[in-house]
Amino acid sequence: MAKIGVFVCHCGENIASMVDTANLVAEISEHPGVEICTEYKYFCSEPGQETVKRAIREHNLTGVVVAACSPRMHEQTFRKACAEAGLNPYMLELANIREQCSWVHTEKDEATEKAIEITRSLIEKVKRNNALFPISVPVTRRAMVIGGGIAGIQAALDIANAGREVVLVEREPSIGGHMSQISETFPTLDCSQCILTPRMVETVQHPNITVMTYSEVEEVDGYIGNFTVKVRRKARYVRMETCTGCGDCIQKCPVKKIPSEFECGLGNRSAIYTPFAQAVPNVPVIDRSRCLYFKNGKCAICKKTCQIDSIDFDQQDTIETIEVGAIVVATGFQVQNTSLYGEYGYGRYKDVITGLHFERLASASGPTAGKIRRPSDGKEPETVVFIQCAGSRDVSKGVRYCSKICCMYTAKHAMLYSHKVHDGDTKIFYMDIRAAGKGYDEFTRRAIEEDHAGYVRGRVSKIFEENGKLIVRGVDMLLGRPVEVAADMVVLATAMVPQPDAKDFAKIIGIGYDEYGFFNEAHLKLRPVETATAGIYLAGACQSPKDIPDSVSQASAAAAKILGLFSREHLEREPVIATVSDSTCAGCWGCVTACPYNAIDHRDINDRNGNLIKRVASVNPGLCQGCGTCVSFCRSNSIDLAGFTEKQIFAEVMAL
Amino acid sequence: MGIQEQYISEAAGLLSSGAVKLVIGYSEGSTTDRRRPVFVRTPAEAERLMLDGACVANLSTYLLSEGLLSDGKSVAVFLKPDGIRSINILAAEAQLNPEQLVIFGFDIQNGQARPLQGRKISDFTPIVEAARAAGLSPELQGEAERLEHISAAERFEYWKEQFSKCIKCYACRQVCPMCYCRRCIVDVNQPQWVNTSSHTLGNFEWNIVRAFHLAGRCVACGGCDRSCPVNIPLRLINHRMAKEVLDAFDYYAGESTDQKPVLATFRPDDPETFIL
Amino acid sequence: MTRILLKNKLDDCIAAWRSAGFSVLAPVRRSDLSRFDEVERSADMALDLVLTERTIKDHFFPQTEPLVKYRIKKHDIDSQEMLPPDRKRVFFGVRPCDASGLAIDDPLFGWDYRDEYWFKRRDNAVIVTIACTASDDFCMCTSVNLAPDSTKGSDVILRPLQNGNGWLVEALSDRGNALLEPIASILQEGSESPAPSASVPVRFDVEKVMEWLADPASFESHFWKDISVRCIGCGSCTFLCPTCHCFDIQDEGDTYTGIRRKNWDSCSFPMFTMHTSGHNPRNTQSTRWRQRIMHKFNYYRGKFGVNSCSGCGRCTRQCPVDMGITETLQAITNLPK
Amino acid sequence: MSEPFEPKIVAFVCTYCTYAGADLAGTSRMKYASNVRMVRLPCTGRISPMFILKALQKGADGVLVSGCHPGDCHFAQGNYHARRRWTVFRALLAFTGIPEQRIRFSWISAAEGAKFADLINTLTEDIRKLGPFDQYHELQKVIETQATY
Repeated sequence: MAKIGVFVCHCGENIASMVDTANLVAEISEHPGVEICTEYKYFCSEPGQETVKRAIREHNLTGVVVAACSPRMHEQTFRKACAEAGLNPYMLELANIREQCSWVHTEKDEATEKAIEITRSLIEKVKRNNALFPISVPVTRRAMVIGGGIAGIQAALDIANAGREVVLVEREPSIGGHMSQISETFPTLDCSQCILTPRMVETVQHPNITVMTYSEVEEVDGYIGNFTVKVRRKARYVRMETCTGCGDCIQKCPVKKIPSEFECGLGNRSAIYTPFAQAVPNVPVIDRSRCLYFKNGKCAICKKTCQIDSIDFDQQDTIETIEVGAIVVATGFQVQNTSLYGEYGYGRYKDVITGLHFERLASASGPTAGKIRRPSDGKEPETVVFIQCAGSRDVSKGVRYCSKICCMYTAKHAMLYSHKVHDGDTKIFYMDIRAAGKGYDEFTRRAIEEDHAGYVRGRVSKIFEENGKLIVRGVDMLLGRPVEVAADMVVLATAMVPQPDAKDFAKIIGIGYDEYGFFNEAHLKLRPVETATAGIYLAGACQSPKDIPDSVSQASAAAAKILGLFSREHLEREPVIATVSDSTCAGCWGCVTACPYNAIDHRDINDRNGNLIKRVASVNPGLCQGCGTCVSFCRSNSIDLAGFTEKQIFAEVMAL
Repeated sequence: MGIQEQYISEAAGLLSSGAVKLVIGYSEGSTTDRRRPVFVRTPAEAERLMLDGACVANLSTYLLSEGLLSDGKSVAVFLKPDGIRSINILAAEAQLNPEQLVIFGFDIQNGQARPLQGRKISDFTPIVEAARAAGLSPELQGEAERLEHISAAERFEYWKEQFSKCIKCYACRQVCPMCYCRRCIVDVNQPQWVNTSSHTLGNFEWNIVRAFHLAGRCVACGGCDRSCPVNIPLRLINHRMAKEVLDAFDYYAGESTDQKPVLATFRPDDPETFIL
Repeated sequence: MTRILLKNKLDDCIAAWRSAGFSVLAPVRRSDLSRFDEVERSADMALDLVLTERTIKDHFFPQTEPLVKYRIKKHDIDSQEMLPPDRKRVFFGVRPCDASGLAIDDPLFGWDYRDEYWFKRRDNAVIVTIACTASDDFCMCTSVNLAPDSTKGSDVILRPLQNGNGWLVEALSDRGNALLEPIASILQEGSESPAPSASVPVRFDVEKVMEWLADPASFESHFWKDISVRCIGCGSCTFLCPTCHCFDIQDEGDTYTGIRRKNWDSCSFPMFTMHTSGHNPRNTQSTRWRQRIMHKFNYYRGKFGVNSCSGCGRCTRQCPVDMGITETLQAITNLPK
Repeated sequence: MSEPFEPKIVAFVCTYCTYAGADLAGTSRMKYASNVRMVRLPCTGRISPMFILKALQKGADGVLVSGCHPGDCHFAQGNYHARRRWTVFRALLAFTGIPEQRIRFSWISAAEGAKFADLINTLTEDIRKLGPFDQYHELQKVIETQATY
């Protein structure tokens, strides 16, 4: 016989003010199978949990219903309490009478009635719960980090330094990511390359790290502890094993006028190239679409030039299959295409550039060797206008969110400019200055006070060219009047947006993404590093706009999570998985087709002499994620989902 | 030589050569207009076989008789195009190996049985394609549309009246080649999703569930409709399902032996205009 | 002294019975199904049918019947029996085979305890049978020692007049006599002769059948497998049979309340004999068909002295695969000695 | 004046999106009608059409089925499978005369607390206008009634 304990939580006043808990307790006490029903101010508190535990022991309870908050909040808390009192943790249900009742209703009698019905329904469910036991699966203690920017590099190094193997996959020819494009970093004005390059070298030389550049993840199968990843190693046409990185081929390549992606088009590269001088690995790739040899079969100067015969035009893409136990997704961001702001003239006027362009102009290794020269004519600009939120926080044309880094880098740009062009004049159009962070507000103050950055609160409505100047027309909200600035160059603080293929990639790897395409964390506050897919973690700006210190912190956090996972050879998984009834399965394999995880296979049932009696479906407990799609497909009800069985749900509905 | 004589002689030949162990066909029934299924195991018995315009039953149901095909031996069976589609589905759902079948295909035109070329399931691909091209039955569509033009409340009353007649004899299920489950959902009693009592509610549930389970699988052979001893127009409800999967998912049941079940697959751009 | 009911007086007759407190049920064809149902006018009746598709058994032993209503409380259960009401009914135009079916089933529902649900209805019902002047290819009453004008199970028998204008009326029981009282003035005296009964050929030798079935060797005969090979295992023959009476008890309800019901069950269904263990003593269709025949023509008579078949022929008439009792019993008849 | 009809609505939702969206509506203290009872499932893929029939039997005047937007399913594909089932089942119910307005389907993400609250209010109001689903509930009432003969 069921002996159910029901614990009605007041949640302070959160529940008790809208639900008549005394009435609830009285009603529930009369429900068949309820052994004890009590109420308390905070069942999630230590004494509250003690009450639950004592009741379990004293009344030999077979099931527990806590009528309180959402199971998404405290299911784990009370499962643990049950386990500590000797009751299987899965013999627990939470009746959500807070988020879905007391907080959303305004009539006490209605809310009370609803709370009673919710609780009854879950009592009937819990009566049919089964004791479940965690599933143990082996862990491949090797991690994959996808994306070789600063976040990926940090995660890879942390994991590798703790003694675990890491495979770092980067789709560009070199690791380094956006950070390698940046000139100096706020708030310290360290040279970005100077602090990044040693990390890049350390990564590629680390005995525990395998770096796969110019490679892309094509397929991810498996589950936490046991992923199988197919990685396409794109043909470089240069042999990694032998190339010394001398650069002779790059020098001799006749196709030189290709706008460099790394330089944001401000400089050129050749058809055989490394994206930048400090590239790691320092092995060039041939851009097949531009190479004369691939175009018409002639040229091959690089091959003739190479003294160690490292050019291989016959190279093919190869697919490598890699087994890993955990994955860090650190695929980074893109800057928004600002040409959508027609009024700013980006794309029309050469001297309207993005912040990233400015980084290249300011970078000592950039196309101007660090001198601020405007793109149109190479002259030093005397007046530079910076426009913040050129895309961010703009519901109508841009994105709704704040890109977080623009206030800081714009201040930095103004500072760098004033350092390089001493009599230059800056105007910064801004909405707010968001400078929360260690040393950040001090940094912006310094820009204003020491480097005379000219902050103008207001929006720019139009930019047009007049007599070789860019006329920036806007409004100064503080003064309440229109302003017009004749600028030589305009720098747009563009929005950080997800990689254009982020959603496709999310589907490949099986994680969620938000309305913009940033990847979803399992819980924004409490599980910001995990994804909803166990074993896959996030680092850096692929999750949301981040600066370097935030990206690095998250990368280390992801590494810590993975090292925790790798601390044991086996891990325990939630036992919410499907099971097949062998006697009734007709072997139509509809469930096999429907399963999103390929977790269902065929199994032969033989008699004692080994003769085949029948073939039935069989669920791989390691692969099953417990969605239950198979259960609803099965016409004969021959497959069921632990924790959400047909019996449980039937009982829940029939109690409503 | 007419089709009947031709098929009898061929069936006898297959039996005497041992190419098949059994021929499932039609024979004389208890009245002049009835044909009954017959199981022929010897060449001599082949004389009992009949084939004419009255041979309407979809005999593929019998192929799933327990143990019939498990010895790997071949069986010959008389099938109309609907039955051939049934075989495709049964093969796709791993219920039989079509290589074990010799199919005496025929079609009924103007009340006469006409032979279909081929003996192996793969030979009939053009027949199935032609059936698809010909579209769903306009007659059934007309009947279904008449129902769709009345109000939901009137339609409910119509089906309530029809389903109230149901006695849960399960002739519809038993005669259907698609109803091969070892345990029908209605026989699941933990929990009892479908009320087994044949009150109108239980009958409603039963008939809805069966129609749902046949969505994308029914080949409109009409077996359930003909078998129903209380004359419920089951053809209409099954037709409506066939139309739905065709319209919404471009899915025609029984096209090939490797067609995936319509409800175990999806396209990301499946229509969803009704979802809020 | 023969009394006659003229067809054109039928409406008066119905009215008289109704005002005497009877509901009148007669063959009707409604929603594409012929069956017995309440009528108010003769025009509603379908008296020209050889036989309704459904039997009158439905009105005494419904396909699903509430027995007990229960409410689950914390420590006990409230329950309340749901006996049928006392409702006087006339079944008009019953065929002799269906009427016989009721008589065949009476001992079954009363042998160990009196099934109130059956007898309350039986006691309140008057069966007015019309003898058959027509039959079809499936009728087989004569093969089971009944006839198109059998009076078994009837309270009144009506024999159609030769001229087709009405029926000769004969009361067969007290209940029948009582039923004729309210219509005494409607009936006429007359001397018309009845139309000849339908001629129903004898289709099998029931004596030989019973003998063969009683032989223990027959139980394991391969005959059963051969004869039942095309049986698809539906319950249409049992549910359309005027004498099949198997049922199952089911509780239906939600968390709080429910109804215990008596539902028809069929020996054709695999689940009929399924044990909780998973073992099924009748796990093939041939053993189930054997059970059906054995029960009707061997076991039942062993217990109640009568075969459980009234020869209506519905089992064959409506069988999806053209099987039925007739074919099997013919085959037994034709077995070599 | 009679009391306004308060419909009974049963919702079958996935825990990752719609249930979380409902939680968000709660944490945001949005207010909505109290007529809906939720049954939490791991995924819309787990929602079998039988659930809907049982809810109707239990006296629901309306049923809501809701889960993650296409592409957002925690289980990657569960909602796509569900969508096909719903398409077919909905057509079936409509054909048997169960009004489409009573069986509703929606996508509500974990971030759409407001959409959830709005939908519950709209749905409740819509069903209130339709009135009780007497036609179906009559079938259940008949079962609970003593035989008439």
